[in-house]
Amino acid sequence: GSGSNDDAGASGSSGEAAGDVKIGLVTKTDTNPFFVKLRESAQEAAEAEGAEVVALAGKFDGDNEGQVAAIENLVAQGVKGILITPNSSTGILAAIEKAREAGVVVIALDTATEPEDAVDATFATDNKKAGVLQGSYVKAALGDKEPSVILLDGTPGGTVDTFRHDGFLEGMGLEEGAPEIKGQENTNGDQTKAQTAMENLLQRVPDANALYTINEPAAAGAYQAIKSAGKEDQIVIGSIDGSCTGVENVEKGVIGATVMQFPGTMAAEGVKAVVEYAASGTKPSGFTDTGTVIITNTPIEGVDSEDTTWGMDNCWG
Amino acid sequence: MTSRSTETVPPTALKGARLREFIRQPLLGPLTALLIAVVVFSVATDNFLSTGNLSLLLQQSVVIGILAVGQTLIILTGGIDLSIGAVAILGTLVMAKVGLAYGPVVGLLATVVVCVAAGSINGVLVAVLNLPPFIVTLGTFTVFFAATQLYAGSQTYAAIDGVQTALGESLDLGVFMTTYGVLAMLAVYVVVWYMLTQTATGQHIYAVGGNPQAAALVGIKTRKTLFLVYALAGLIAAVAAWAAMGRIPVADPNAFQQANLETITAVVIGGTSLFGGRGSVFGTLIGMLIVSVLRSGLTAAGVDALYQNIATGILVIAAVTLDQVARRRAA
Amino acid sequence: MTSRSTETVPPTALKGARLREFIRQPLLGPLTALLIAVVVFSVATDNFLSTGNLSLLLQQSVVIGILAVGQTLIILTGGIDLSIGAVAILGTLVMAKVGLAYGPVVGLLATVVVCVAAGSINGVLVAVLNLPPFIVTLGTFTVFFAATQLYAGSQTYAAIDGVQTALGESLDLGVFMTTYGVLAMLAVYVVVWYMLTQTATGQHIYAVGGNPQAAALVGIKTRKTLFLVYALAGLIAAVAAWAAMGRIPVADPNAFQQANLETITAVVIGGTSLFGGRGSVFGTLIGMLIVSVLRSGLTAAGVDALYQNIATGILVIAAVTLDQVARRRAA
Amino acid sequence: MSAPETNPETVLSARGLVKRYGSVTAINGADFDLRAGEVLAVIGDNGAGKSSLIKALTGALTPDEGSISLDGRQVSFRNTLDARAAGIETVYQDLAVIPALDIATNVYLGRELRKPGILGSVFRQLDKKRMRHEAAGHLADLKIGIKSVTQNVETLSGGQRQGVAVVRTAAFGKRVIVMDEPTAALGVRETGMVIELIRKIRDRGIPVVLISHDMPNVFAVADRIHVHRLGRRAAVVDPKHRDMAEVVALMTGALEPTDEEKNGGA
Amino acid sequence: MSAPETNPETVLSARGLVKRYGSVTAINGADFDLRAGEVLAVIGDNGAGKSSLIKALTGALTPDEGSISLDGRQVSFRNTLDARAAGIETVYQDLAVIPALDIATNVYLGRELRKPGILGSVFRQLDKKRMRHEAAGHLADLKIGIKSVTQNVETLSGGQRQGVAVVRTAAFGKRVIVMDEPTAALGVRETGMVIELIRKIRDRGIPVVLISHDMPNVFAVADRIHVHRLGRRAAVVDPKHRDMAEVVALMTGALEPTDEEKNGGA
Ligand SMILES: Nc1ncnc2c1ncn2[C@@H]1O[C@H](COP(=O)(O)OP(=O)(O)OP(=O)(O)O)[C@@H](O)[C@H]1O
Ligand SMILES: Nc1ncnc2c1ncn2[C@@H]1O[C@H](COP(=O)(O)OP(=O)(O)OP(=O)(O)O)[C@@H](O)[C@H]1O
Ligand SMILES: [Mg+2]
Ligand SMILES: [Mg+2]
Repeated sequence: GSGSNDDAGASGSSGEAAGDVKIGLVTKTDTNPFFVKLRESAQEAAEAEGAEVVALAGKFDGDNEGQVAAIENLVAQGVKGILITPNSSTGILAAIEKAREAGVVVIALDTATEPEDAVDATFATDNKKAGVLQGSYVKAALGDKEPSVILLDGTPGGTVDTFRHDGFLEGMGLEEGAPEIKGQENTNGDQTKAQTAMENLLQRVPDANALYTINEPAAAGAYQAIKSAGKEDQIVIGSIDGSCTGVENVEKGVIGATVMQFPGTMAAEGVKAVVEYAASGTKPSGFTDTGTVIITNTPIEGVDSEDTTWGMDNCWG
Repeated sequence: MTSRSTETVPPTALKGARLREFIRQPLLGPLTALLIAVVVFSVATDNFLSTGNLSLLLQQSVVIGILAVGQTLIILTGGIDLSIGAVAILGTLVMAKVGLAYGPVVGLLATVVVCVAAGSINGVLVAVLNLPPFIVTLGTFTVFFAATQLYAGSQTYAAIDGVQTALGESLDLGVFMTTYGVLAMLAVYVVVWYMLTQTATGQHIYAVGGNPQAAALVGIKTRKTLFLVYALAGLIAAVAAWAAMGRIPVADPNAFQQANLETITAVVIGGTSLFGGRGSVFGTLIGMLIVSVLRSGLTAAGVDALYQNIATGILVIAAVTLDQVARRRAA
Repeated sequence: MTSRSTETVPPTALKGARLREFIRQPLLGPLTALLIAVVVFSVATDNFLSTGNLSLLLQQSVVIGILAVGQTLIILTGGIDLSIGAVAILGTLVMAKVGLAYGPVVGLLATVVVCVAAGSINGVLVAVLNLPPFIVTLGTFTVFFAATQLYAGSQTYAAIDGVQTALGESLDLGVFMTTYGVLAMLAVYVVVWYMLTQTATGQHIYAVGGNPQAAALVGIKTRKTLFLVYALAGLIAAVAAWAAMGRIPVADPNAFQQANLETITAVVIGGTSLFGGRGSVFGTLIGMLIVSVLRSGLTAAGVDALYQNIATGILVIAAVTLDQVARRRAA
Repeated sequence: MSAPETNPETVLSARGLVKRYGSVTAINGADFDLRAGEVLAVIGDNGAGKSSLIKALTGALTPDEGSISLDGRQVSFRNTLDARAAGIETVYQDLAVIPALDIATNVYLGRELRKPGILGSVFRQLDKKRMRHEAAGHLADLKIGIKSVTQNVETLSGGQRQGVAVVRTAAFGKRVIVMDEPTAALGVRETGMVIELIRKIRDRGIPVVLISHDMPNVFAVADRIHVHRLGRRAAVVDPKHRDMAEVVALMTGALEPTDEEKNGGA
Repeated sequence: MSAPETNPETVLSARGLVKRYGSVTAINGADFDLRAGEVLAVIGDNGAGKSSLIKALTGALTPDEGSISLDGRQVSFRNTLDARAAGIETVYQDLAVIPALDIATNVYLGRELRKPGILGSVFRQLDKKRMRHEAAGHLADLKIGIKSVTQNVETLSGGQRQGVAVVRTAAFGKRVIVMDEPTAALGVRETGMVIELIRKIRDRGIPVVLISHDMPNVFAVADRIHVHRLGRRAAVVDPKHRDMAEVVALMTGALEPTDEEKNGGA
């Protein structure tokens, strides 16, 4: 709901009072705790800055039409800036370009666009780096054991999914298609799907000892399957996200290590940048890495990490 | 054609037939619901009724609006098409990839061929093998979707400007800015309306949906009619694919995943029976507009996405309730 | 009960009725399809027929298998339930959150209350307001789903061990390891089979689905029957929610989003007509197993996910074709 | 149009019933009287409104105007269940059978028999065997050549279906039995059986309303004949005082009824 | 069972038709002969297999055994379309009307009239006005009280629906017209109209097969009577040589047919 009543069209002019600043937030979906955190942080930051956030979302992961419609509607409502977690597709670029032509500053959160300069600025996790961190931890935890790797990916073709996947393999020191990779399934980052996939994979790869997971729900699902098969002590599980549930799971020993990212920072920085633009006309630019940290209670020599106590203080969701 | 001589013509009942025909197609309920929604949002929000917003609303409805016509045809025969969105997406990828290789016009033609072929596969399975449409199209949905992913290598392909994005071009009607896509959508509605109400094929579609056994006994080629409808839905999906490229100039194998449910919703809110044989394509247009207006109006009112979902769910049920009440009045 | 005296009893036709009744429920087609699938995969892969794999297959089918029973009941009345998965998920969240606050038993009871209430909302809209089930349950699906997200704050909640995960406990049958969830699923099938075939309520469900006008004229309380079916589907969703917590001890507001399509697929493959009035709950069990066997067998054969989808799509259609052929033979 | 008479021997009566469908008036101020223990035939042209009248009397249709009384007390049936609860059983013209269910189930639909003992009371198990047995018995009486009561109704011939609907009604009616063209699809012999059945029902003391186009049979069984014309009762005649030709003439309007006949007969 | 006769005056004939449904044998070695320019009545008990026979003759059902010939040439109709293409039009017992479509559309279903000129040939536009006009004319002849041909068939009374089905068939039959109990739901006057219509059709030179349980009308219009019993032809009798009681006795098996009658009559 809105208290303010801003009829001003989308003009590029600067110097308006911050209290009139309307900011649009477009996430991929509205049902993922990560996006919920983005929304909440954006709203908090906006309140602090005296701005207002209108949050919209696609209907499913990959809903270009939904994101494009959201951008169009936000521009029609006269927002000053749009924060968006863009779908991997280039499908929304035209809409972003139109919005920018209308004088709206567009900032990508969490996921970069392709090309990156389709937006004014990007505040995101370096997902490749996050993947490398996960891979290097798992590799270190295996020690000198011969790796037998299972990959639980997200959605085929997703930008973030690809970065994490490639980063993990780089961290493990493996090539795509290496014989050490014994199995791969897509889970859409869904716990149920991950559990089913892992159950089936374990039938085929009973000797697996290293597991890549696209996110923490996938890791939790996989763990359930691993536990049923009695292989908890055989497999090292790595993950990415840093949600509070995920950190708890690290503490419980469900996940060996997870790479934390910081959605709160992304959203807060984004809101500040729009408010700044509204006040001074200065547009943000470039890619800002909002940081990644390994969380584990079994730190390994040579890999920087924090423990779960620190994790619980900094987690999201 | 043999027919007995007809000296005796009853003086009655040829008058007013047109009007009664219109009212009998029970559009009154959906229309009322649409009007109420428009009025409420105009009063409740500042910018809902702006021409800019209404123009946007129409543009955002084009792809689903076109697909819903194909869905109407299929539902009128007592079937259902869960593959309709997947066929359109396959169409966009063929348009982009073949277009890249052989030029946009060839790409467009290839899209038509592929979409009609996809529709025809459904048609053969339903009409010739006599399988339940729900299972057939669920199966082909899975197949077409996976085939699209494989064909695209899970990549997106940008449109080559020009022919491919023609339906996205703006059109200034003086008071109103719109796109050729919106006109194309309206054209599809008019053509199919004409077919359904003014030609024998249309009457056969209603007959096959209303009572397939009886239709066969009176000598309608039920299989041919069924096949035709599914092939036609494929053709309409090709038009939707073209409009989709105009709207978002990128072929994305993951787009429009909810198209099936959204088109079915538009059809049912528009008063067409899922049991077949009763309904109209203009009902579908209204049904589709009702959902678009709700979405757009709630956004204009600044309602957050989750609450918007709840509101849409409730309002859709309310719209159908209104329709039900109106029909009982009319009876 | 008044009935005329019946001195004259025809010597015919009371024998063999049971067997004919079984065959008339056209389970032969689906059964054959299932057998073929099992044989093919046993030959084609090494580990498909291992007890471990079969046990997994059953465990993975439990939640959808239970929900499919509710879906069968609703489809038998000529309806459809798109909200069935959303109700079950809401159930898991209530179980976890109320369980956290008041203990697991209260949580379980709360789940039953909430799920039955959710089913009853559908029931009132369909039975009393006479709205089309497709739209009603699509609307309530949206509402229940969004409400679950709001209730959960889009977070997942872990199960408290014990009562909540009881249906996930393993059970050693000597040759075969299974879970209590699998037994619960079978129990739901048996109970509903009994209701459908051995009680008056069951006959009324068939009658209401077969010809609602006639059912009303012969004095069946059609509204009561319809309402009961939707409420019962809610109760079954509560059982499914319990089983889901046993299988994956986390209440996740985003789980089981494809449950609706999957249950409908199982019902239709099992030979139940989407037009209502014809079908059986054991058909659904077989239909569900067919899909599970296909998935599991293709996984065991090491087929990639996308190709698996294509194969599943084609095989599902093949299974239904087989059923169709078997039925024509029988006729 | 006067208030319903409280004639003690009148079981079911109606005054001034009206039912409109848009521009069509199916019932146009119809009166109706059924007396205790009689067979009342209702005849009239196609589209005269006979079925609509019967539907209004049995709760299948709610009249726009007019009143109905049962045993002198005014009633208003909201649906067929209400009418059945009051003991009125009806064979509708469109039969109201469920094609996909078997014959025995159709006969007992809505008043199934349960097994004796705990199986029936607690587990509510149907006594299918008994229902099949008794349904077979009832149907055998009609001699319509049904071989097995476990056949689905959709596999029956037109006449056999009608037989199923007739048997159901005859077996369960307590207060009034109404049959809308019960013999339309029946053969000569089967029609005879139904006429015989109607006599037997009357002899049990239950009055019967019989709608039929079959004049010889109407004259064979009816105590009084209600002539319906243009949506209302045109006359009630005594078959002993009028012959078939006269009744047909009354039906088509070629002949004017006497004042007494116009007012509902003696 | 001999090969179909090639009697030059026989239009439609069948030999040894068999159709089984599981344990039920609906047609059990039936023969059939329709001669040019005659009205052939087919009578028999309920469930005797009359409708099944007619369905087999008109492509609505594929017999398991036996042969059918039209004009002396053996034919095998895969569906009703084939039979219609050969000029055989049928009123089926269950009417085959589409409830949700209007009367005019139902009458012309499958052979719609198109507008003259380019509208009809290129745009394939229906000539609704003409179809309504002509359908109204045909129906007016039957006097079944239909007020508007733009009414949906589902709003018609039972008899009116039957009238629509009869009109459709009568208007379009070219070679043979078959009517399965066309007057079952019709009133006295309306039945008279249909019988009159059948006579007119015969006078146009088109032979008619009439299935009916209504003996007086059968005797009024039929040139020959085919008696069906237990799934096969029991006799073909000449109504001028047999009275109603005898025919009914033949139907029920109480009377034995003469050898000539057994073999298909004179
Ligand atoms: N639902 C309806 N909508 C419109 N008209 C209707 C409806 N139901 C009945 N009618 C009309 O009311 C009139 C009376 O119909 P009804 O069925 O009562 O006649 P009937 O006397 O039983 O005729 P029949 O002897 O042919 O059965 C008919 O003209 C019919 O078209
Ligand atoms: N699809 C079917 N399945 C099983 N039995 C059938 C089927 N169709 C017809 N029969 C049976 O075949 C027999 C003949 O039916 P048919 O309809 O031909 O009789 P009919 O002589 O037309 O009777 P009526 O005078 O009652 O119309 C009946 O006993 C019927 O039950
Ligand atoms: Mg009637
Ligand atoms: Mg018959």
